Order: sequence, then structure tokens, then C-alpha cells
Amino acid sequence: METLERSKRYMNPYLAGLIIGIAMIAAYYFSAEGLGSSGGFKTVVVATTNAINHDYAKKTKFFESYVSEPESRPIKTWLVFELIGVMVGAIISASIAGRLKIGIGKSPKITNKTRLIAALSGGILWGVGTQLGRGCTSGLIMSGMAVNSLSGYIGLAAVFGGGYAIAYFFRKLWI
Amino acid sequence: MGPLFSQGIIGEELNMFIGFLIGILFGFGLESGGFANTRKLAGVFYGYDFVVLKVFFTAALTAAIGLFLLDRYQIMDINLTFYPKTFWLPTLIGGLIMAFGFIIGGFCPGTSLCAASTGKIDGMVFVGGVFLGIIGYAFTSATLWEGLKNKGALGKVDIATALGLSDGLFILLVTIVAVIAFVVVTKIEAHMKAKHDYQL
Amino acid sequence: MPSDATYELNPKAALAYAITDSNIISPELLASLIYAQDPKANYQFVDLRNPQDYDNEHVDGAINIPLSKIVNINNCNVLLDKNKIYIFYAATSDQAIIAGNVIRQVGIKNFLVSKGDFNYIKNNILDAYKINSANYDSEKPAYDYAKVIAESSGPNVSSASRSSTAPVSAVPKTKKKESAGGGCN
Amino acid sequence: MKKIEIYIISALLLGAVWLTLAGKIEKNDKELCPYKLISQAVQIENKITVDDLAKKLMTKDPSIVLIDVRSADEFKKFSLSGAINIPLEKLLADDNLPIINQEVNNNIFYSNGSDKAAKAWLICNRLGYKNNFYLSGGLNSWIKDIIKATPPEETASKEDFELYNSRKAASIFFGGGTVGESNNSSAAPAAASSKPLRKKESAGGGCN
Repeated sequence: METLERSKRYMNPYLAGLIIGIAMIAAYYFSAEGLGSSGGFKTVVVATTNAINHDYAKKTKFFESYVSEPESRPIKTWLVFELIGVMVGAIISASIAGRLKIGIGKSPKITNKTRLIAALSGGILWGVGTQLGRGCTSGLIMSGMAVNSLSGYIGLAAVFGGGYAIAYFFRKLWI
Repeated sequence: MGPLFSQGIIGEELNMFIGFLIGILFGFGLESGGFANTRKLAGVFYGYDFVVLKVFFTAALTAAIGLFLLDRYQIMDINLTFYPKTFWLPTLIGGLIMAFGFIIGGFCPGTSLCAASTGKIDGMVFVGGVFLGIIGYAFTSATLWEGLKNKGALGKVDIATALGLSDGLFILLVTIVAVIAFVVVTKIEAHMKAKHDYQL
Repeated sequence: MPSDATYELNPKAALAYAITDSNIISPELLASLIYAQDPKANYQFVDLRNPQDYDNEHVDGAINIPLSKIVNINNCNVLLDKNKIYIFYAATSDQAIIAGNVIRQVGIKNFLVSKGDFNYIKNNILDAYKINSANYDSEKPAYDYAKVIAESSGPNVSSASRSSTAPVSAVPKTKKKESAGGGCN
Repeated sequence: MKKIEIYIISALLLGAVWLTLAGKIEKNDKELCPYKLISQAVQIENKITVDDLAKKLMTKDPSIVLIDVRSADEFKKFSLSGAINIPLEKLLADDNLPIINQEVNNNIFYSNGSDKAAKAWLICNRLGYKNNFYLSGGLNSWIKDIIKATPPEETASKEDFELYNSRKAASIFFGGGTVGESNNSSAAPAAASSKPLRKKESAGGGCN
């Protein structure tokens, strides 16, 4: 790698992994929480729905448990604070490395429109999948693996195994 | 003895603030590892960039080893922490849906947030998609998902115990597998880079 | 999680909580809440005595959860409304204290415990307002013990009371389970 | 491979090996779940009344260990004879474990009232430790009912008089009362016959 590129280079992946691992240990030690993302997203959705239409939120089973189960509230908001931190941390890291700029990440062979439609569809699938599977890569798989939970390994097998199984059919998006 | 919050040693507000700080560390690690770059993420499925695998396993194993050591030396009680309960069927099916989401969208929720906050438009669109997906799930949960969601409930299952191993031995085995994988994927990476000229 | 009724505090943390004597309601607040009768107030009295005693007489608006049922799943859920503060009282102060400690150990925090038992509440709040005329805190020494003993038996008392039975030294745990020893259980 | 990679990967491997070799700590499998803890807590047998305690002390029941859970200061000022002091704060200190976790003696926790002793009992019972009890009413009751035992009214029942008589005897035995003789002998009054060592206490006592 040339000196010009040096500032834009990514950190050594093992070192980045170590940092995330330490963040996770801290999350468990201080707050008894795993690092999660989808849980925080969900809280935002629930809180918004509840603010717009409390009666609906109370009636619908999906929201109800959050609206009426007060003991789960602080933990769920913990995830929201954590997510705000994630955004701040990402901005700090990107600005140090000079990666903070508007753009679209994609394969040069596809159009911006294709990429954005794919991103939206992918996001929707994640939204559904995380609710059904009880968490995403960080909250289900990584946190699950950290405490030797079977569900973490099932998630690992499903997400990455499934990913490899279908990667071929979507290769045009990436290579 | 940890965890501090559940034992009332730190208050709710301090806990939130600590969550924020931990989030910063997490976000910093993700972004500097390259997780905000969708092509690096997708690379793991096409063999040209295995950074996801390296970061991911290093993080999970660091956490696992650290947590079980803390538990072993009674600095923290692992039984009092967040422990994903096992519902194998919904996790499997949800995981497969997420696999599609990963291949098509090129992010997972946490990484998309990093991408979005560092200016990637596709990341922002993805985050919007996640919200839409959750809302869609919410409005169809009673009719479509509720039955499936609680199927296959096994409770708290420790995979090591289920395999008849000690937690430490299981983690050691995973670590050894991971290290072998690290070596292999680095070779594959070099091979693919030489063969094709990918621009990240 | 309280709904599963597993402990949130480990034994050491439970002990640390027990030492602090927190979640105790002051007699003044207790009395003012009993007199307030505000239906919108977020306080909910919980009577831990048995149903007969409860039926006989109880604080207005109190619900009855006998101590033995306090950590049943249903009752734990009852106690989960975070908008409310539950106030426990019982037939004896130690029962209310036990309820408070166990409830805290399983993770519920929004409660207060009355150190005064139901008799205290009845005699000093319900029937007449004289919260300071009786001992609200049973742990407060009601006497100067040493003085009482000294007065009642003259000089030499401390040696007398100290030596009348020899200190029993604790016997370390034996390997075999004593089946007969200890006349209890 | 770069240096840093080698460091991190070796650290992971070493950590995992360490974890494997460290083995498991013994976790207390006797610990009671909250349901069981509460169902034990409501049983009257956990408490011992001052009358029963007086009886047991007068008969020199050798299985009784009195544990004063108040502060060392309070203990110094006054304590029941023969009691040992384990302030509640130090209940789970390593030194005290052989005392509270044993199967030979009957430990009786006491404090000024019932509450502090009940807390000590609760922690011990949650841990599954056996043969622990607490004094109902604590020292306040001890003084009020035993040492300062007051005669019942003329119209009271026979049982009340019997109770009073035994309390009076205890009061004299424990240094109260109005008898002229000095009380520093360790011999029990004739009324209280001592029982053979380690015999199962069948009838009396607050626990069975």
C-alpha cells in the first residue's frame, strides 16, 4: 500500500475485532447487555407508533408487550443510546481516516438505482428477519456466540450458510 | 462483581451513558474494520475480501474468552447477563431471510448504521428499509408470524453443555477452527486479488 | 427477568442490598398516603397477610397477596406496572422485609416496605394518628439492654450474663450428613 | 502475517487454552429458586420465639449457636450469653462460611428486632444452608417478655400463668428477677433439667 493511501486504509481486521470484542465485554460487564442493533431499531419503531397511536400500539400484540411491559423499557432504551454511540463512533473513525464523504458503495458494474433498490429490499428483509429470528448479526449471532448460546450458532449457520448458498444467484450485484 | 447495572451498583442514567460510550467503541471498531463499506462486506461471500469473517470471529472470540474468564474468576456472573434464548425454528428461518437481505442489501443493521452516518446513501436507504421491514412485520405479526415466532422453544441452551463439552474447551475448539479459517481465507484472498482486479 | 422469577442479584449483591435498608417507607409518608385516599395516586398498598386477616380489616385500597404467593408468576406480573409504587405491609415486620428483599432479588425495584406491621398501622395510623408513640422500626432498641440487665440483677451482671453458658464454637462442616442432629426439619 | 495479527491471534489462543485449563468453578447447586425461598420463608419453623429460646438455653441445648448479626459496637454493649458476633455485613465473609453453612448446629440469628436477623436468615436460606433460624422479636422481645416478664392479670387463664412462671424462672436464670442470690454460677437451676447431648429435641423448640 502506498503512502498516499495510508490514511484511507482500514485498520487491521484483527485489531478492529479486538476493539469490538472489548466493547462487548464492557457491555456485558456494566449493563448485562449484548451489543445489538435491531433491538434499538425496533424500540424506535415501537416508541414512534406508540406516540402516534397509543391505542393501536396497546391493541397490537407486537407492540403491546413493549408498551405494557415496563420492566423491559430501560434495557430497550439502552440499545437506543448504544446505537447513537455507534453512529458517533463511526463518524469519528471515518473522519480520522478521511472516509467521511457522501457516496454510494457499490460494484462499478451496476447503476446507482439498482444499488439503492437492492439496499432498500435488503433492509426490508433484515427488518423482517431480525424480528422473526430475535436479533441481527450483532445482537443474535455475535452476542450469542460470546456466551456460548446455541441460538447464536444457529443464527451464524443460517445467515452465513444461507448467504453462501445463494451468493451465486446474486453475483451480478457485486462482481 | 458485575454486571454492575443489574445489581444496582450503577444507576439507570449512568447505565445509558455507558451504553452510549460502548456504542462509540463499537461503531469505531466497525467503521475502522471496514464494515461501513458494503463491498468489503459482500466480499466475504465472493471470496475477494474476508474482513467480515476476520473481524467478526475475532470480536466474538475475544468477547467469549473475556466473559468466561471474568465469570471463572468471579468478577462477573454470566448468568445474570443478556442471554439469547433458543427458538431454533424462527431463528433458522429468520436467519435465512437475513441471508437474503445480506446478499441483496450488502449490509446488516449495525453496519448500515455506520455506513449511513458516514455519508453512504445506500446505507441510509438500507436503514430506511430496516424500519420499513420492522413496521411491515409489526402490522402482519398477528396474522403471519405469531405462530411461527414461538415455535421450537428450547430456552437457554448452552451449546457447549449440549455437546457435552466444557465452555472453555468449546471456545478453544472454535478458536482453533477460526485461526485455521483466518489462514485459509487470507490465502484465498491473495489468490482472488491476483486473478481479478477488484476495486473496493 | 421477573416474569421467569430468576434472581437478578447474586447472593453477595442480595446481601449488599439487605444491608442498605433501602426501600423503607417513612411512617410520615405511610400515614399521609393512607389518609390521602387519592385514587389517581400511583401508590398501591399490598397486604401480605393471609386472606382471612385481609378480609377482616385492611388498609383502604390494598390488594391482598399473601407472602407465600408473592413471587408466583401471576403476582410478579401484577407488580410489574412501573407506573406504580407498591407498598408492602404484613402481619409482622420481618415478613414485609423478607418480601421486599426477595422481590428486589428477582429484579423488581418499584416498591416500598412498611417497617410497621399491620398492628402498628392500625393502632397508630388507622385508628388514631400517633405515628411516633410506638416503635415503627422494630430494629430500634426499645431498652438500654445492658442497663436493664444490670438493674434487675445487681452487680457482677456482665460476668454473670456472659458466663452462664459457655460460648459454643462453630463446628466445621462434617463430611457425613448428620441425620439426627439438629432437631429441625 | 503482520506482527499485530500474530499477537492478537496468539492472545486469543492462549486465552482459550487458559480458559480450558482453568476449568469450572463450583457453583452452588443448593441455591433455592425464588419460589422455594418464599415458600420456606413463610413457614413458622424458621422463627424461634423468645420462650423457646429461653428453654433451650436453660437446658443448655448444645446444638444452639447464637449469632448476633448487629454491629460489633452493639454486640460489645450487650449480647446474649454465649453469642458470637457476625455483623450482617460480614455474613458471607469466607471466615464465617463454616459457621453458617454446616449441618451440625442450630444457628439462631438475632438482632434488636426481627428484621435484621430475618435478612441474614433469608440470605443463608437462599444459599440452601440448613439449620438456620431467627429469633422472633429479637432482643426487644427478649427483654420485654423474658427479663421484664410481668405477671398476668388475676383473671388470666391457667396457661398464661404457666407461661409467666416459666418466664420468671428464665428471667432469674438469665440475670434478671429479684432474687438475692448472685447468679454467676453456670449451673442451671433445678427446674431446668439438662438433656443428654445431641439428642433429638422432640417436643420442645420452635422448630419441627
